[in-house]
Amino acid sequence: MADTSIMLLILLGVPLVCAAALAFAGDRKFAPEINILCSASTFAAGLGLAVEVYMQGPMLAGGKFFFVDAFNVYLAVLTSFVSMTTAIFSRRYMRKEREHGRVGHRRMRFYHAMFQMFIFAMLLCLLTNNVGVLWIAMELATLSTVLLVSLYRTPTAIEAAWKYFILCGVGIAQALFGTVLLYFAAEKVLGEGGEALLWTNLSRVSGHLEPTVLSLAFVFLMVGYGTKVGLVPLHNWLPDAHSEGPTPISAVLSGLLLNIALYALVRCKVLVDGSTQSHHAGDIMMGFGILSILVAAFSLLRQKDIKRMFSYSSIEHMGIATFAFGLGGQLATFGALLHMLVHSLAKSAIFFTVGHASQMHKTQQMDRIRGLFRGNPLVGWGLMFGVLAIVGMPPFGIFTSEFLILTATIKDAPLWTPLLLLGLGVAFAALLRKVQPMVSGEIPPNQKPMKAAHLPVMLHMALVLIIGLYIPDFLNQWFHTAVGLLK
Amino acid sequence: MELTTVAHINSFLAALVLLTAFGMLVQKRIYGLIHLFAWQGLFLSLNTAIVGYVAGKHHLYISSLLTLSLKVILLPYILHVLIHRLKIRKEVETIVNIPMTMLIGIALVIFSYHLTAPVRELSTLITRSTLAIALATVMIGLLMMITRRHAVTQIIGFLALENGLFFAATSATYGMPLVVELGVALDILIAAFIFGIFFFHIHTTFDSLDIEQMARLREED
Amino acid sequence: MSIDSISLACSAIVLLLGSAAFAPLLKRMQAFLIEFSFLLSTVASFLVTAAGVWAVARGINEQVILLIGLPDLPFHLRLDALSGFFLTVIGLLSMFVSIYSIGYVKGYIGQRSVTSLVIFYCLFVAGMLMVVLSDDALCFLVSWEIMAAASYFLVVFENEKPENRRAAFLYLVVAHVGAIAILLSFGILAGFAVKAESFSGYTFDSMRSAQLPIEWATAAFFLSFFGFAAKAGVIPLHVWLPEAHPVAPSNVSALMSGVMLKTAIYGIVRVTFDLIHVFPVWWGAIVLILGLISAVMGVLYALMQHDLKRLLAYHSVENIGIILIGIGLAMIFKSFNLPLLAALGLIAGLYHTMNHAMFKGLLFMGAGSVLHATGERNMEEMGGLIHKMPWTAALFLIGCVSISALPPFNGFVSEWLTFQAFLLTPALPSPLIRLLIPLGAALLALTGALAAACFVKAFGVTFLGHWRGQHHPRVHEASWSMRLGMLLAAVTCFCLGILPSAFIDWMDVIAEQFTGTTIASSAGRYGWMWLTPVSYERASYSGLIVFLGILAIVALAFVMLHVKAGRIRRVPIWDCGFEKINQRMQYNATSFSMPIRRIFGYLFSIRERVELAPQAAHKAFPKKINYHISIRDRIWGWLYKPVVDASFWLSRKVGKLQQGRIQAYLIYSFVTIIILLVFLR
Amino acid sequence: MTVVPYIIELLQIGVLIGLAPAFVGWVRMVKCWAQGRRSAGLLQPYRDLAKLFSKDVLLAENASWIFRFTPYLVFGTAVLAGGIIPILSIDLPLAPTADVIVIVALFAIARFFIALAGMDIGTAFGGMGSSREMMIASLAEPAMLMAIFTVSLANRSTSLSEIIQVIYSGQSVIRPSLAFAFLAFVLIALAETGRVPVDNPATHLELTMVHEAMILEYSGRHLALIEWAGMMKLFLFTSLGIAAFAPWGIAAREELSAVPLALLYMIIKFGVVGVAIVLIETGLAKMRLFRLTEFLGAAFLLATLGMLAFFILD
Repeated sequence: MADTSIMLLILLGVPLVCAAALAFAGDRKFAPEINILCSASTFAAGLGLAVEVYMQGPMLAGGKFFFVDAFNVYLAVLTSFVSMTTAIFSRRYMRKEREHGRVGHRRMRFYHAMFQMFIFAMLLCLLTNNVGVLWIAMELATLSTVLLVSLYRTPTAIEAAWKYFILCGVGIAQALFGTVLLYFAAEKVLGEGGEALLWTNLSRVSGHLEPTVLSLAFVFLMVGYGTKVGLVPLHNWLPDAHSEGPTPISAVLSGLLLNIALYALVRCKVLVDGSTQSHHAGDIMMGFGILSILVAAFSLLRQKDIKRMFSYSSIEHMGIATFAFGLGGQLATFGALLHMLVHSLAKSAIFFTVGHASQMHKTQQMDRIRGLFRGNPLVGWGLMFGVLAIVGMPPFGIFTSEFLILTATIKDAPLWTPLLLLGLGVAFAALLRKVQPMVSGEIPPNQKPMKAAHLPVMLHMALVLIIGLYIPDFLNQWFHTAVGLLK
Repeated sequence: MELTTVAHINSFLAALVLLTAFGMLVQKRIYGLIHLFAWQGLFLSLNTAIVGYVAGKHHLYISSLLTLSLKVILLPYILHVLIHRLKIRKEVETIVNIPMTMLIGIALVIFSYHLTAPVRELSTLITRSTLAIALATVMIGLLMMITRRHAVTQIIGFLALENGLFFAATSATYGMPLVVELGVALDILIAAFIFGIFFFHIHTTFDSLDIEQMARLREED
Repeated sequence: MSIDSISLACSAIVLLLGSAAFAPLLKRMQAFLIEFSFLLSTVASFLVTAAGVWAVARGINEQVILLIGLPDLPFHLRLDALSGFFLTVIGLLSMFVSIYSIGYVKGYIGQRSVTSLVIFYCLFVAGMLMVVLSDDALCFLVSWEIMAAASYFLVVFENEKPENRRAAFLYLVVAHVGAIAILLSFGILAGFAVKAESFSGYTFDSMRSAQLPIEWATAAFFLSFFGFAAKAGVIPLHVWLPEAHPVAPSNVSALMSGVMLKTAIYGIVRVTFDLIHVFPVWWGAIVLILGLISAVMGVLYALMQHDLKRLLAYHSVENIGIILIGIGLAMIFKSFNLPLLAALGLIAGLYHTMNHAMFKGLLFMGAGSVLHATGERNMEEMGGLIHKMPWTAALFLIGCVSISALPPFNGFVSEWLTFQAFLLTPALPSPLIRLLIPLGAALLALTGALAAACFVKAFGVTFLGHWRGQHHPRVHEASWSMRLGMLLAAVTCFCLGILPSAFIDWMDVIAEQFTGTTIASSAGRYGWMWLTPVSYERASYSGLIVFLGILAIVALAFVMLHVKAGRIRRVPIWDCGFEKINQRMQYNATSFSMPIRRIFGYLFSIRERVELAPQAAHKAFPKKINYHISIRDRIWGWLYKPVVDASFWLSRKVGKLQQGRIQAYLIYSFVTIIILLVFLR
Repeated sequence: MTVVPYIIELLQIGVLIGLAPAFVGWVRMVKCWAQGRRSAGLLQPYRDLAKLFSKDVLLAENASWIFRFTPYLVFGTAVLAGGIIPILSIDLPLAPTADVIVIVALFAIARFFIALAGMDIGTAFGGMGSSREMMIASLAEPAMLMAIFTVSLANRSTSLSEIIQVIYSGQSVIRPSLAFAFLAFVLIALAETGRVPVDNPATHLELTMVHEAMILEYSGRHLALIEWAGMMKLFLFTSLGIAAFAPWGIAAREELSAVPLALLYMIIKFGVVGVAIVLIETGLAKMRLFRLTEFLGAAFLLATLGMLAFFILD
């Protein structure tokens, strides 16, 4: 118990402290290294916590304020891991950006501080036991990234950030209303005060919660957190924000923030299901999921900006995961959990390579990016394999999850499969069609060679590959316990 | 005093809140908007205090104080300063046909009343009847954000929406747990700073706060 | 037998993966890399062949469970007669092609790095082997897609050419959509399996035991058939095939056309006869009809081509059709439960699978040598190569004779068996099918004849006559390894042609596995060199004697005419005494196929254009005449273009969602809330 | 295991090789009579062959081994086919070697190589001949097979000897389907053996010739072999038709004593067939190339009708 709370302390404390420290020293030469160091220690703490949970099962800490179970601990580890690799990537990337003179000292400080702040917010989201605090942390995550999106101060960047700010603000406000309703229903059962918002208590008594109120609450929670997940038609902020910010931020936004929002959504769904004993929530989520898949897939066909394209693909994959959670059942849920994991790994890897590619060509326009295989094999093959992974080609992990989800779908909801098939097919064709010319062919004149950050890309792709071929036992057990929780 | 009067006061304040909301919906002048917003915040904090007094929830005093300081004093002040700095006090924005907006607003009130009916059945609180008002305020805030095309007014709409939420919290339940209240307040504070920064950025980049021109990011044909 | 064949096969796969993994380390010394890894893959393929032959001969049925895969669904591998047969097919051809590749791939040295080619070649072969070995849905699909992806990278190997990229893209998209369809059908099968909710429902074992209601079974069958047809290039899903095969390196096209398509056949047989194993007649009828269409259309399209490799690619469509005819007949017979006839049909189909692998591999290797030597794929530019490259010519000729179903080579045997299967249809109880099937026989005959015509054209235009091109490249005979590879394939074709009954004896366990009876008992009855599929009275054929007979008579005639050898004088061409004959006067591919184009023209969308250059003295004597012709698949316009247009139209519509104004976005979420609230209230 | 069948086999092959020119001679003779010309006599073909054999071979410079190999192969396939089709007797040792499908395929392989030889020299005529030949064949062959299939379905076998035995054993009554099949067979036989109206063996008019165009460059013994094989082809198709549709007279017992009678029957039948051929050829004119599709299409239609008739009526 005690040491666990220490682990938690490190896990949450380190990013905060670093944020403070980097707010002053963020522009020094060694700042990126510090950034990496902090993220690394966060990751270590995350691993420690994971081991604890693996040993002792779910645990409460900090006076019921924190709750750690299989579901959120694996996301916590994932979050800290990806943030670490992103920090490694951003070292090279941001140095290049400074050489190009796109960011100055103050912005570097700001960037590093906010990066750590963002990580802190996400971890808080995951680990807190209090639904209200969950909401606060979510808002915090938004606020800490808004100004990172507009880091470059270009008109489009500011526009994107503004949309991000307003839309997510409004959305999150809806979520707060949902939370209020949740509290309203909960205090009938659990009495007033902080107890009534603790997830552990809520899930314990979810059977007694008032169904009408909860279904009402779910609408607002769905719209609120759905906005952050980037579900169609609440997604419009996402492509802008992801394409305009610095690439490391796009990587963590795509790879992590969406996951976190989905996590919140799923937590709420569990409560609602427990209360209403119906499949309404599931149906709603499936609807949103399918809509997102289709719209994203068809939007993919007409993209010109590379980062924008991949943010649409994030929408598509979040749609798949949402759909699977909505579908429920052992296979689908397992698939969805796996999907969240492998998607964030693969997608952030893709964004790393994309960042390098666009730096090499000084543009994000895809028709001006060519010949990556020859120009920089790591970037080229990394991008190619990343895309093959993301479109669900074995032996990468995403295939495994999609395999489970699709088969579960045709078992439990066969009528949805044609739409799913259509969406996946179109997305596949669209992405391949765009990526193929970029990686192949001769080196164009506007391409400048550069040293790419090898480690993050390779690490991520290796993990995705391994998970595709062999899921270690502990991961498996986690997933199964998580599936049990979400039943 | 006995509960009925309290209920009356409470619903009276609720009515005022709704009124201010509608007022904001149709108010063209920025200063007018800010004042209306401040008034709304005042009614809100009053209401909170009363509820807290009746229900004997002392942490509601705190939150009422928070509201007072934040929404009645701080935010309007910041907005004032910004508008002064950015020299946009003269600006009067056109709103697309007011009667229509009003009608939609009324429709929203009815809708939210109809929506919260079951909840009202369940609740035992004296404040329960005001939940519909709260929801309506939220919706109207959203509607305001949709109809306005000026950054500041959008922000004000956003804050009005927050007010509605807060009002819901106090009316549906006797306020959220203190932690949450504080957190929300903190978030709003940060948000305030951020949109402050934004106003500068937008103004420097587009040399006006009209957000109509922020429509470049689109799936061009 | 102490060492069991499945571990042999697995070790071969490991060998291939190993060489794929090892290749990047050798990328400094390309020549050595080529020799090393292709020899390694030759050895691996040999092991696989041995394993397959042994497995089929013993009719064994071994299973291993690997450690990888999902923890609750590890990869299951199983080696039974069917897998063994396909292992043999794949192993044999990939052995020959690997030998061939040593010489062929060296041609790239100096132009580009062949490392990726080597890596993906090994992965590709390994993937195919995994496909036929795998025994659960996940493993099957993983290997299936690995095979697809690897071949994609091989097709796009020369990736600076846009047409290569286009072809590869088309190929991978079709393959992937097909794979998803297969996945869904497995989903259905697993859904009705015993342990549906757990992971173990995905093993083929539990799928076999599944009890499907007929409509679900139909859905499953057609989903999987769609997927496999997309891979096999059954019309109308064939469009990727004539694009992808020509642009790939020739050794790869040999493998793709020779064996990769066969994995689809394997899938069809596996799913239909093994996993679903009870089905109505009309499934078989549909398979038969599609097979016939593919056969006829395939050969007709092939006749219209003048790109050598493209022509061969279309012939793959034709031969897949012939295979499907055999399998369709087998399905029909099986569902009328006439086991012996079903066995005959199945054997015919599988026999043709083997044959096609051999001669198509041989032909693509030959085309590769021509390409390697002349740098040309366009037959209009070729001619007279038989003098420069006699070996290639002879071996290519053997391939042509085999694929044209002429005795005593192997193509004839399988077509003969298919005919016999057709002639047994009077046994069928359903009058309609009895009436329809003779037409099938007629179409099959038509296909054979047209194929012969097509290969007279292919061989004649490429190797005979004079060089047609303007510039004369210095043509050289293929290197020893290339010749060896082709020679082995040719020999196999010949042996399969003259010793069919032995081969059928060997592969009969498959018929037993799925239909419960064997045909070898009757097939072998009249002695080992006679093939009497049903009964001696019905029909009999002995390739060996036909061969020996012709050989004897030819030899006799030759000797008798040379006892007093009249001299042979080499003289200029006579040509009815026409002097100024030049090489441009020869018939070329287009003119050769003109009569047939006239007859079947309505099946294609043909654009002909004749330009008379500025005229000389008299209108009747223009200076020169330009003739342009473009022949295209109608299917593309009918089927694919609309889909593409529709999706782009849709994406334009969808793009309108993201129209930039934030108010609009706010309205979306506003409306969403309202709708949801209404929906819930 | 007696030696008799083998003797009969050899006899039959001998008859084929020996009498094929005579049959052609007979056709020409009758034709001359029919057209009121003096004929060169029954033995003229033999003289032609002898002349050709005695001549030297003039070979174009760029002729490859295919060009030289083809005549022997063509000759060989023809003779082998002659060893299989029951001309004199039905129990031939070679009979089970190949059923009727194989026989068709044997003709096909000969055609395949002749067509190649036609393209080998690289003249316009050669290519033209090959192209046309293959086009005709690709339409004729399926029709041929359909006609044959009708017969073999009726008699439940594709092996000619078996067919004849079934007919002898009286199991197969006379059937309408066979009538269709027979008609189709006649048309196809004309096409396959290159007679009018499909092709004209006598012509060397460039633009009309098909078969002649392919062998234009041949000379000496090569030409002799090809000519001879052509004669045998006519002979074989005739005997194939006889075996399939009117086998009566072919010896069923494996005794040498039965052979002379069978020979007699054969000669009579061939005489009749020769006359029939002449009547057709004088009655019809050669068709344009692209009208052939209608001709062969008709043959194909008839054959298919025959098959359908078999299923419907019988």
